[in-house]
Amino acid sequence: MLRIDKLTKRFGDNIAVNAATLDVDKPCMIGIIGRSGAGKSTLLRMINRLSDASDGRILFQGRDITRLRGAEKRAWQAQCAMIFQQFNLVPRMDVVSNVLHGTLNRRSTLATMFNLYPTEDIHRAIDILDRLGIAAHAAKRAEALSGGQQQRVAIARALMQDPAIILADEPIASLDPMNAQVVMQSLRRIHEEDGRTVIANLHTLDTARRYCDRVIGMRDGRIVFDGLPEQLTTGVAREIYGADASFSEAATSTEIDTLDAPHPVPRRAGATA
Amino acid sequence: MLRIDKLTKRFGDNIAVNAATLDVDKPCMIGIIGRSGAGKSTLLRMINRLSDASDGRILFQGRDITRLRGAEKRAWQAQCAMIFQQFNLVPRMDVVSNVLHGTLNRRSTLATMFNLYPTEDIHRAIDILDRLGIAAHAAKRAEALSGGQQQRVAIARALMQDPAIILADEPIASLDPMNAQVVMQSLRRIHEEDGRTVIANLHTLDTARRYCDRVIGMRDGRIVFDGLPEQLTTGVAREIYGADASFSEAATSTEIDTLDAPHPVPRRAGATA
Amino acid sequence: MTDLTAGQGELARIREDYTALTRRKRVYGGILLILFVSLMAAGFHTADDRNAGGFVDGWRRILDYPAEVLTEALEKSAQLPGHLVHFLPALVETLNIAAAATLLGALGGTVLALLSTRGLAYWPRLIPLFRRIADICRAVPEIVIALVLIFVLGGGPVPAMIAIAIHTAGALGKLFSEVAENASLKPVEGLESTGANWAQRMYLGVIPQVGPNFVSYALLRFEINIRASAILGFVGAGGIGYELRNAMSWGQGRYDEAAAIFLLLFVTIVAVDQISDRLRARLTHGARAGVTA
Amino acid sequence: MSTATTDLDLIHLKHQADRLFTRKRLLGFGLPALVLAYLAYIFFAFDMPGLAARANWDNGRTLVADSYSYKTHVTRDNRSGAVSVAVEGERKGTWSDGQAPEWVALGETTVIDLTGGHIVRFGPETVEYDIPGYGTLRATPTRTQGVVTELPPGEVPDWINQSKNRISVTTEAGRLTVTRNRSEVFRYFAGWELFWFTLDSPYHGLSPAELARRAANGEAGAIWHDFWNNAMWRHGDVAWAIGETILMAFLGTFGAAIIALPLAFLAARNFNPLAPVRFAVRRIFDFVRGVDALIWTVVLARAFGPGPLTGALAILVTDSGTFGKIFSEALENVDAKQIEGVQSTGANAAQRYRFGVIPQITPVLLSQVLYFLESNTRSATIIGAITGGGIGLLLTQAIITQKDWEEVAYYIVLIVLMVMLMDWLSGWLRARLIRGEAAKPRKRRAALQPDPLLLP
Amino acid sequence: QEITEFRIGILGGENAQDRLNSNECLREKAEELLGVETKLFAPADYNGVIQGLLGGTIDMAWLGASGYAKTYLSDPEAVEPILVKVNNDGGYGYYSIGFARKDSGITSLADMKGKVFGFGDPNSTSGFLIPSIEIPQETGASMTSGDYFGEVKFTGGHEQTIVAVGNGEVDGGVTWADGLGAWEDGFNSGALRKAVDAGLVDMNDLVQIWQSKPIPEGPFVVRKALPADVKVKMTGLLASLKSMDEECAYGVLQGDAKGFMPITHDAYQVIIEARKLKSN
Ligand SMILES: Nc1ncnc2c1ncn2[C@@H]1O[C@H](COP(=O)(O)OP(=O)(O)OP(=O)(O)O)[C@@H](O)[C@H]1O
Ligand SMILES: Nc1ncnc2c1ncn2[C@@H]1O[C@H](COP(=O)(O)OP(=O)(O)OP(=O)(O)O)[C@@H](O)[C@H]1O
Ligand SMILES: [Mg+2]
Ligand SMILES: [Mg+2]
Repeated sequence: MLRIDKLTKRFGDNIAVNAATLDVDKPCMIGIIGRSGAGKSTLLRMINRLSDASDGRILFQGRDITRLRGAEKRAWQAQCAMIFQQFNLVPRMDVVSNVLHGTLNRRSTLATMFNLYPTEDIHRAIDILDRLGIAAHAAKRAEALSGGQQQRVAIARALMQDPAIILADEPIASLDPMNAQVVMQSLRRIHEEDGRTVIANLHTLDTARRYCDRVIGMRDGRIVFDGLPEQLTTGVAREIYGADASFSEAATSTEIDTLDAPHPVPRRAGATA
Repeated sequence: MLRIDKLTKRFGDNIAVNAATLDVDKPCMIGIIGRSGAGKSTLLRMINRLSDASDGRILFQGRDITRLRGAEKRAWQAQCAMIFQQFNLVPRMDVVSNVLHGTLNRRSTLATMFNLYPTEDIHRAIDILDRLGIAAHAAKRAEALSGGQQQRVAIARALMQDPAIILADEPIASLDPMNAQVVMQSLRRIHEEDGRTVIANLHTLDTARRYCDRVIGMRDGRIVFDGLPEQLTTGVAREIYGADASFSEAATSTEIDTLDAPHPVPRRAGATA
Repeated sequence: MTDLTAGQGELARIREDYTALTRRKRVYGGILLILFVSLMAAGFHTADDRNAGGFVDGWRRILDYPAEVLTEALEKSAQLPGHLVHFLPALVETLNIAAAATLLGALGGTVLALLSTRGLAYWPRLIPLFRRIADICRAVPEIVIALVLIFVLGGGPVPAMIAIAIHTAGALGKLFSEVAENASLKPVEGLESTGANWAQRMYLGVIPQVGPNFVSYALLRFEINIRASAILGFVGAGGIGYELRNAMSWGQGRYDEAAAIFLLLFVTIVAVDQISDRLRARLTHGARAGVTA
Repeated sequence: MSTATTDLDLIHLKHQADRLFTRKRLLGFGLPALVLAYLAYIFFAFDMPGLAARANWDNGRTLVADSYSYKTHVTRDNRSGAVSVAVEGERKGTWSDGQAPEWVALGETTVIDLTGGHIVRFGPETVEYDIPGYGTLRATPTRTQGVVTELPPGEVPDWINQSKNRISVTTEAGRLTVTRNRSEVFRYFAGWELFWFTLDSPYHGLSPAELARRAANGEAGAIWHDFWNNAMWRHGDVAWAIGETILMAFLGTFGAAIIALPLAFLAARNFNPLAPVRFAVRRIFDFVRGVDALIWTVVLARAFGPGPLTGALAILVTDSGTFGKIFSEALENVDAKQIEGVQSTGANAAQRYRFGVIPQITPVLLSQVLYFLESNTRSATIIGAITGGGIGLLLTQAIITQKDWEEVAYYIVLIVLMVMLMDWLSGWLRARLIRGEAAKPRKRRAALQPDPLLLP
Repeated sequence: QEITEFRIGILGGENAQDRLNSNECLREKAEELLGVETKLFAPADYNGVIQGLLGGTIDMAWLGASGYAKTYLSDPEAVEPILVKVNNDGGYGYYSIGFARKDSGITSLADMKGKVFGFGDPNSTSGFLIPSIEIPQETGASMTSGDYFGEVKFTGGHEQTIVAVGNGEVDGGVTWADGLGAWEDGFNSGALRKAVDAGLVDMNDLVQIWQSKPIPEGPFVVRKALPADVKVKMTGLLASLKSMDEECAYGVLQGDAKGFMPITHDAYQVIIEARKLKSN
């Protein structure tokens, strides 16, 4: 389905992503972990075509994504939604409009400028918001929402794109543990219920272990680990993080056990659904 | 030396300072404490003649300060330096120039207009800065300094005035504990080494206890306590702060015990020096 | 008091450095002051010398002209309301020139700004080109474009409108671009990730952020453009300026008309100034000003 | 997946969203619709449809062609028979008697080669014009019967304009006009004629290398003199005019700033407790600003006469109002803490202003003044056109005369360069004098050095 | 009574610098004669020179008849006429000429009914004052827009009128000419001739539709407040200019002319009356 082949990104002398190779043959939920500066964001941004690769290819169902230009490139972006650490919503616009931005690629420029979205799109947006539990805020400005709610709006926008792949770049890094959990659960659900591929950059090991079917570790631009969460031992983690013996997993943890009770999400249950 | 006699200040119906009476017969370090709005700042501002008293008198060595006008008033202000919570420096001017403002009253207007100060004044300013440990910043702009350094510049300006009295209006309220300590130690030293009277508004009990020879408590414009720091029991404090039983001194504390070690300043040692 | 202070040698160095710095500052400041004063003096002397009337004599006659105008206007004050009504259409034309030019200029300025702002530009490589275009639009005085266009298009409001619009596009292009530079790129990137095209990204991602500032600057420009439009009328582009010039240059005998036109123009300029001042305060300070207002 | 809300709620929410979007659409359409409606009104109010008809594109073409090309006139006085050759038909561009460029052969019959096979012959009686692809045209000016013409057979083409007393022929090679009194040929050349030296200068037509050689041999002064006093382009006068324009802007702007500063204190709430005085000063500001430089120019022209001083004073008066307003606003925003700090040392009022106020407002003041310096350069161009001074006058006069479009183009280029120069200068001064304020983070190097030019 | 400098104002429809250049010789001669610095000023329009004379910042100028009338009406004590230009034919008059485009079919004032009419500068004698009085006498209607003509405009100057007619922006306009020579040359001198010489219009495309009665040439005026000897010296200088320096006289008088003759205020009484008539 998605094949990444020796993908490389250079910024001047600095190699941000170094010949990354990856194969995703069926929809699954992938977590990418690694130190700050390891190249996680750069990798996702290349997949979404927010930045161009220096070398290598991305193939999706046989098509070379790296070659797409103009309208074709934008069509690919519509197919491959992206969620950002800082949500990247339009803060002064209402929530529904932000969600409807997911349909921009399908609608004519002029129509979207005059807010001429079809009613069924509007209703679908509300449905999606409802699915994420924030339909009640539909008419509010995005900036009036809490971080966790904003991130769910961002997810709703992604869903509105009806994408094959959802990329999430540290979706919970600026959220408190409570909200982080809600957001990760939403992503997991989307994967499980809709069968979409989700690739998420995560900065904590336990989140990756808990929600993902497959974990990829990056270090200095290279993919140094690719396996099941179970294989992610402390030793492996140390290698990924390049940490010395003082490395303690707790330092990267955001888990809140006490909060788990009301929403018992099975740990990696339905991983192959 | 300094006698304040039924000093009163009214702002419309509001009485900010209500018949405050105070006698300072020898140079000492006085702390004034009290709730926000108790009238501490107003009292100091009247002494410096930044604002006029509505009633009562201030006598300094027998002269009635409240009556002074024009040049005489300014001469008094030169004799009675003031330090502010927000430093009140000229941020765009360099540190030495700011210190030299302390000589404005003594020098001819014309010369000062063109920034022409005698060399010996400049040297003295640098000496004072050195005494306060910030001579190295002499040529920098005041705004480029940290809060604690700026406050020390303000103290240097005060010292440049060669004043009999130094008034300090919450000199450490906008500083972090570390800097607060340095500034309070400087004031204490000035008192001890130069024998100048220092009157400081303080918002924490422990600072007052630690650095002052005498503590004055104000409440609703009245002086409700005047005694030695030892007499300042929690009960008295409660009365000054008008707090209920939940009052805890810790809430007003900025003490950093660990930092005390390198600079062992004797608690009220030499209080009568 | 020892531990904090610098060593004796160190202190001497600081003193020396500072004295040197002060001396340098004084020298530079002195040179600058002398330079400025002598430039002003020499400039004034040259201007006075090349002027027909001297500066010293002129003051005595400064009120001659207003007195002449006012005397006549007062004599014929009964005709004033008639004149005011008569010249109202010309005033409306002047306002229309200013408004249309501001509108067109603001649209052009927005496009120029978006094309010449780092991070937003459609063709990032062409940013310097669009910047230069804005600079040139800004640098050409309106009168130049207007006079050239009058030659081709004939007199009337259109050349003035085009001339002012071009200048406005340049001026606002620069200001807008400064505002847009400070806009957050996050929403833009968010929209880009959904496959939105450039126009959609700008319209949905940037304009909502910068809109109030843009409108505020455009209002300020409108004030300026009313004056510009009146001046262009003075050199042949219709509107109230044209009427004013005819009345003024006829002189004695039509000063009442001149006074009426002047009154109209003055009141309009002051009124628009005041209104736009308030509106702009509202726009840039948002709700806070609304509360205190 | 269980939904968080009931279906009923959801339907309600959808309705709400529908209403929201109806409202947004109305707004989204309403604003552009208003703008469009206004522009449509302007379209008709300004008679744009008629404009297309009135517009004279020939004029446009002449203008554009003339701005990069020039014409040389060859004129025969039909009474005396004398032939003269002059650049742009001007006296100062006339070839001295018996002299002519190589494409004109003077003689009993003067033969003018317009290239491309176009040949005009001024005979003793008859003027002949060989037009390739058309034939030869003959015109004989007579005392009594006007201009007798003889055209090749066939219909008269529209590039021949013929009447009893006059014929004119316009081809791509040039133009011929014959009236009873004179016959005239224009030939067009690219470039700006005689830009460096006029015909009477010994340096006319010399190559740059040759000029450099002569300059090295001690003729530099003479060469410069001939260039600077070129009668056609008058480089010296143009330079003076530019200087005058900049001078007007400079004197006006800084003079206004000097006058406005003390007055601004009177208009600022925190420096002048007397409300009536404040009000009066503010109204004075509004008045001088509202009257506009244009009117001040006219008023002052009576007192001071034409010239740059009048223009400078007009800018000064208007900008005093503008600066007064800006400065007093800046003064009302000053931080009282600094003033109080200075006051607490026993400083007097002058010292308080000098150290408590001036350092605070200098950046605002200076950047505004410098910004206005640039924009006033443009104003000075316009004001010069009214009071008679500077490049503005040269430009408007050149435009009004409507023939020297190359000079117009030249002046426009100079004006644009002048304004851009002032723009750059004002930006440079801003960055240099107001450290931290104007210096962009890009120019970090400059921001780090202690800046000796700093004013306060 | 002494003067410290002498200032000559120049008006007329030429490039500002050209005007200054062609009067430079006069300036040099005046400077030599008066012994004080002499300067030339070329304001943008008639009004600039007139304001200078009224304000005392210009000492001498060659005004149009209407301009003189305006100066006199504003302040009778400001200036006095000294000399007037005499044409080659001995007269000192010229004409206001009405003209239109040939292809518009307009051949007379009668055809202009309901059309757009263009004046030049309001202070011009031939471009406004005289036609605005004589034309209504012929048409029997006022010059208000919509009365006889559809619209009446000021184009700003003679050159602009010619271009405006050429463009069809106005249907007919008035400008000045000496009335001598042939139409197809644009007469011997005048605004039309200059436009023809510049290649701006083709006289074949234009027709004359009207001609005024002779208009007196405008006077050379000096400020009354000047010392008597300065006035005498300048009058003498101008009067002998043609014999002293023909080239210079050509430049100052803007073409061939016989010379100067003395003139007094009375010669312009008619114009002054006319101007009063046009004021409200
Ligand atoms: N636009 C850019 N220009 C230059 N270098 C860049 C750019 N973007 C990223 N880099 C560099 O590429 C490398 C990888 O960055 P990237 O943002 O992908 O890391 P990351 O793994 O996402 O880290 P983080 O957890 O901090 O987000 C870093 O060294 C970074 O400095
Ligand atoms: N300029 C003023 N005008 C009117 N009322 C004032 C003014 N300055 C102070 N007051 C009032 O006088 C009273 C005493 O204020 P003051 O600033 O002296 O209190 P304070 O003890 O210094 O408090 P804080 O700890 O907040 O600085 C307050 O009620 C205050 O509102
Ligand atoms: Mg990242
Ligand atoms: Mg206080």
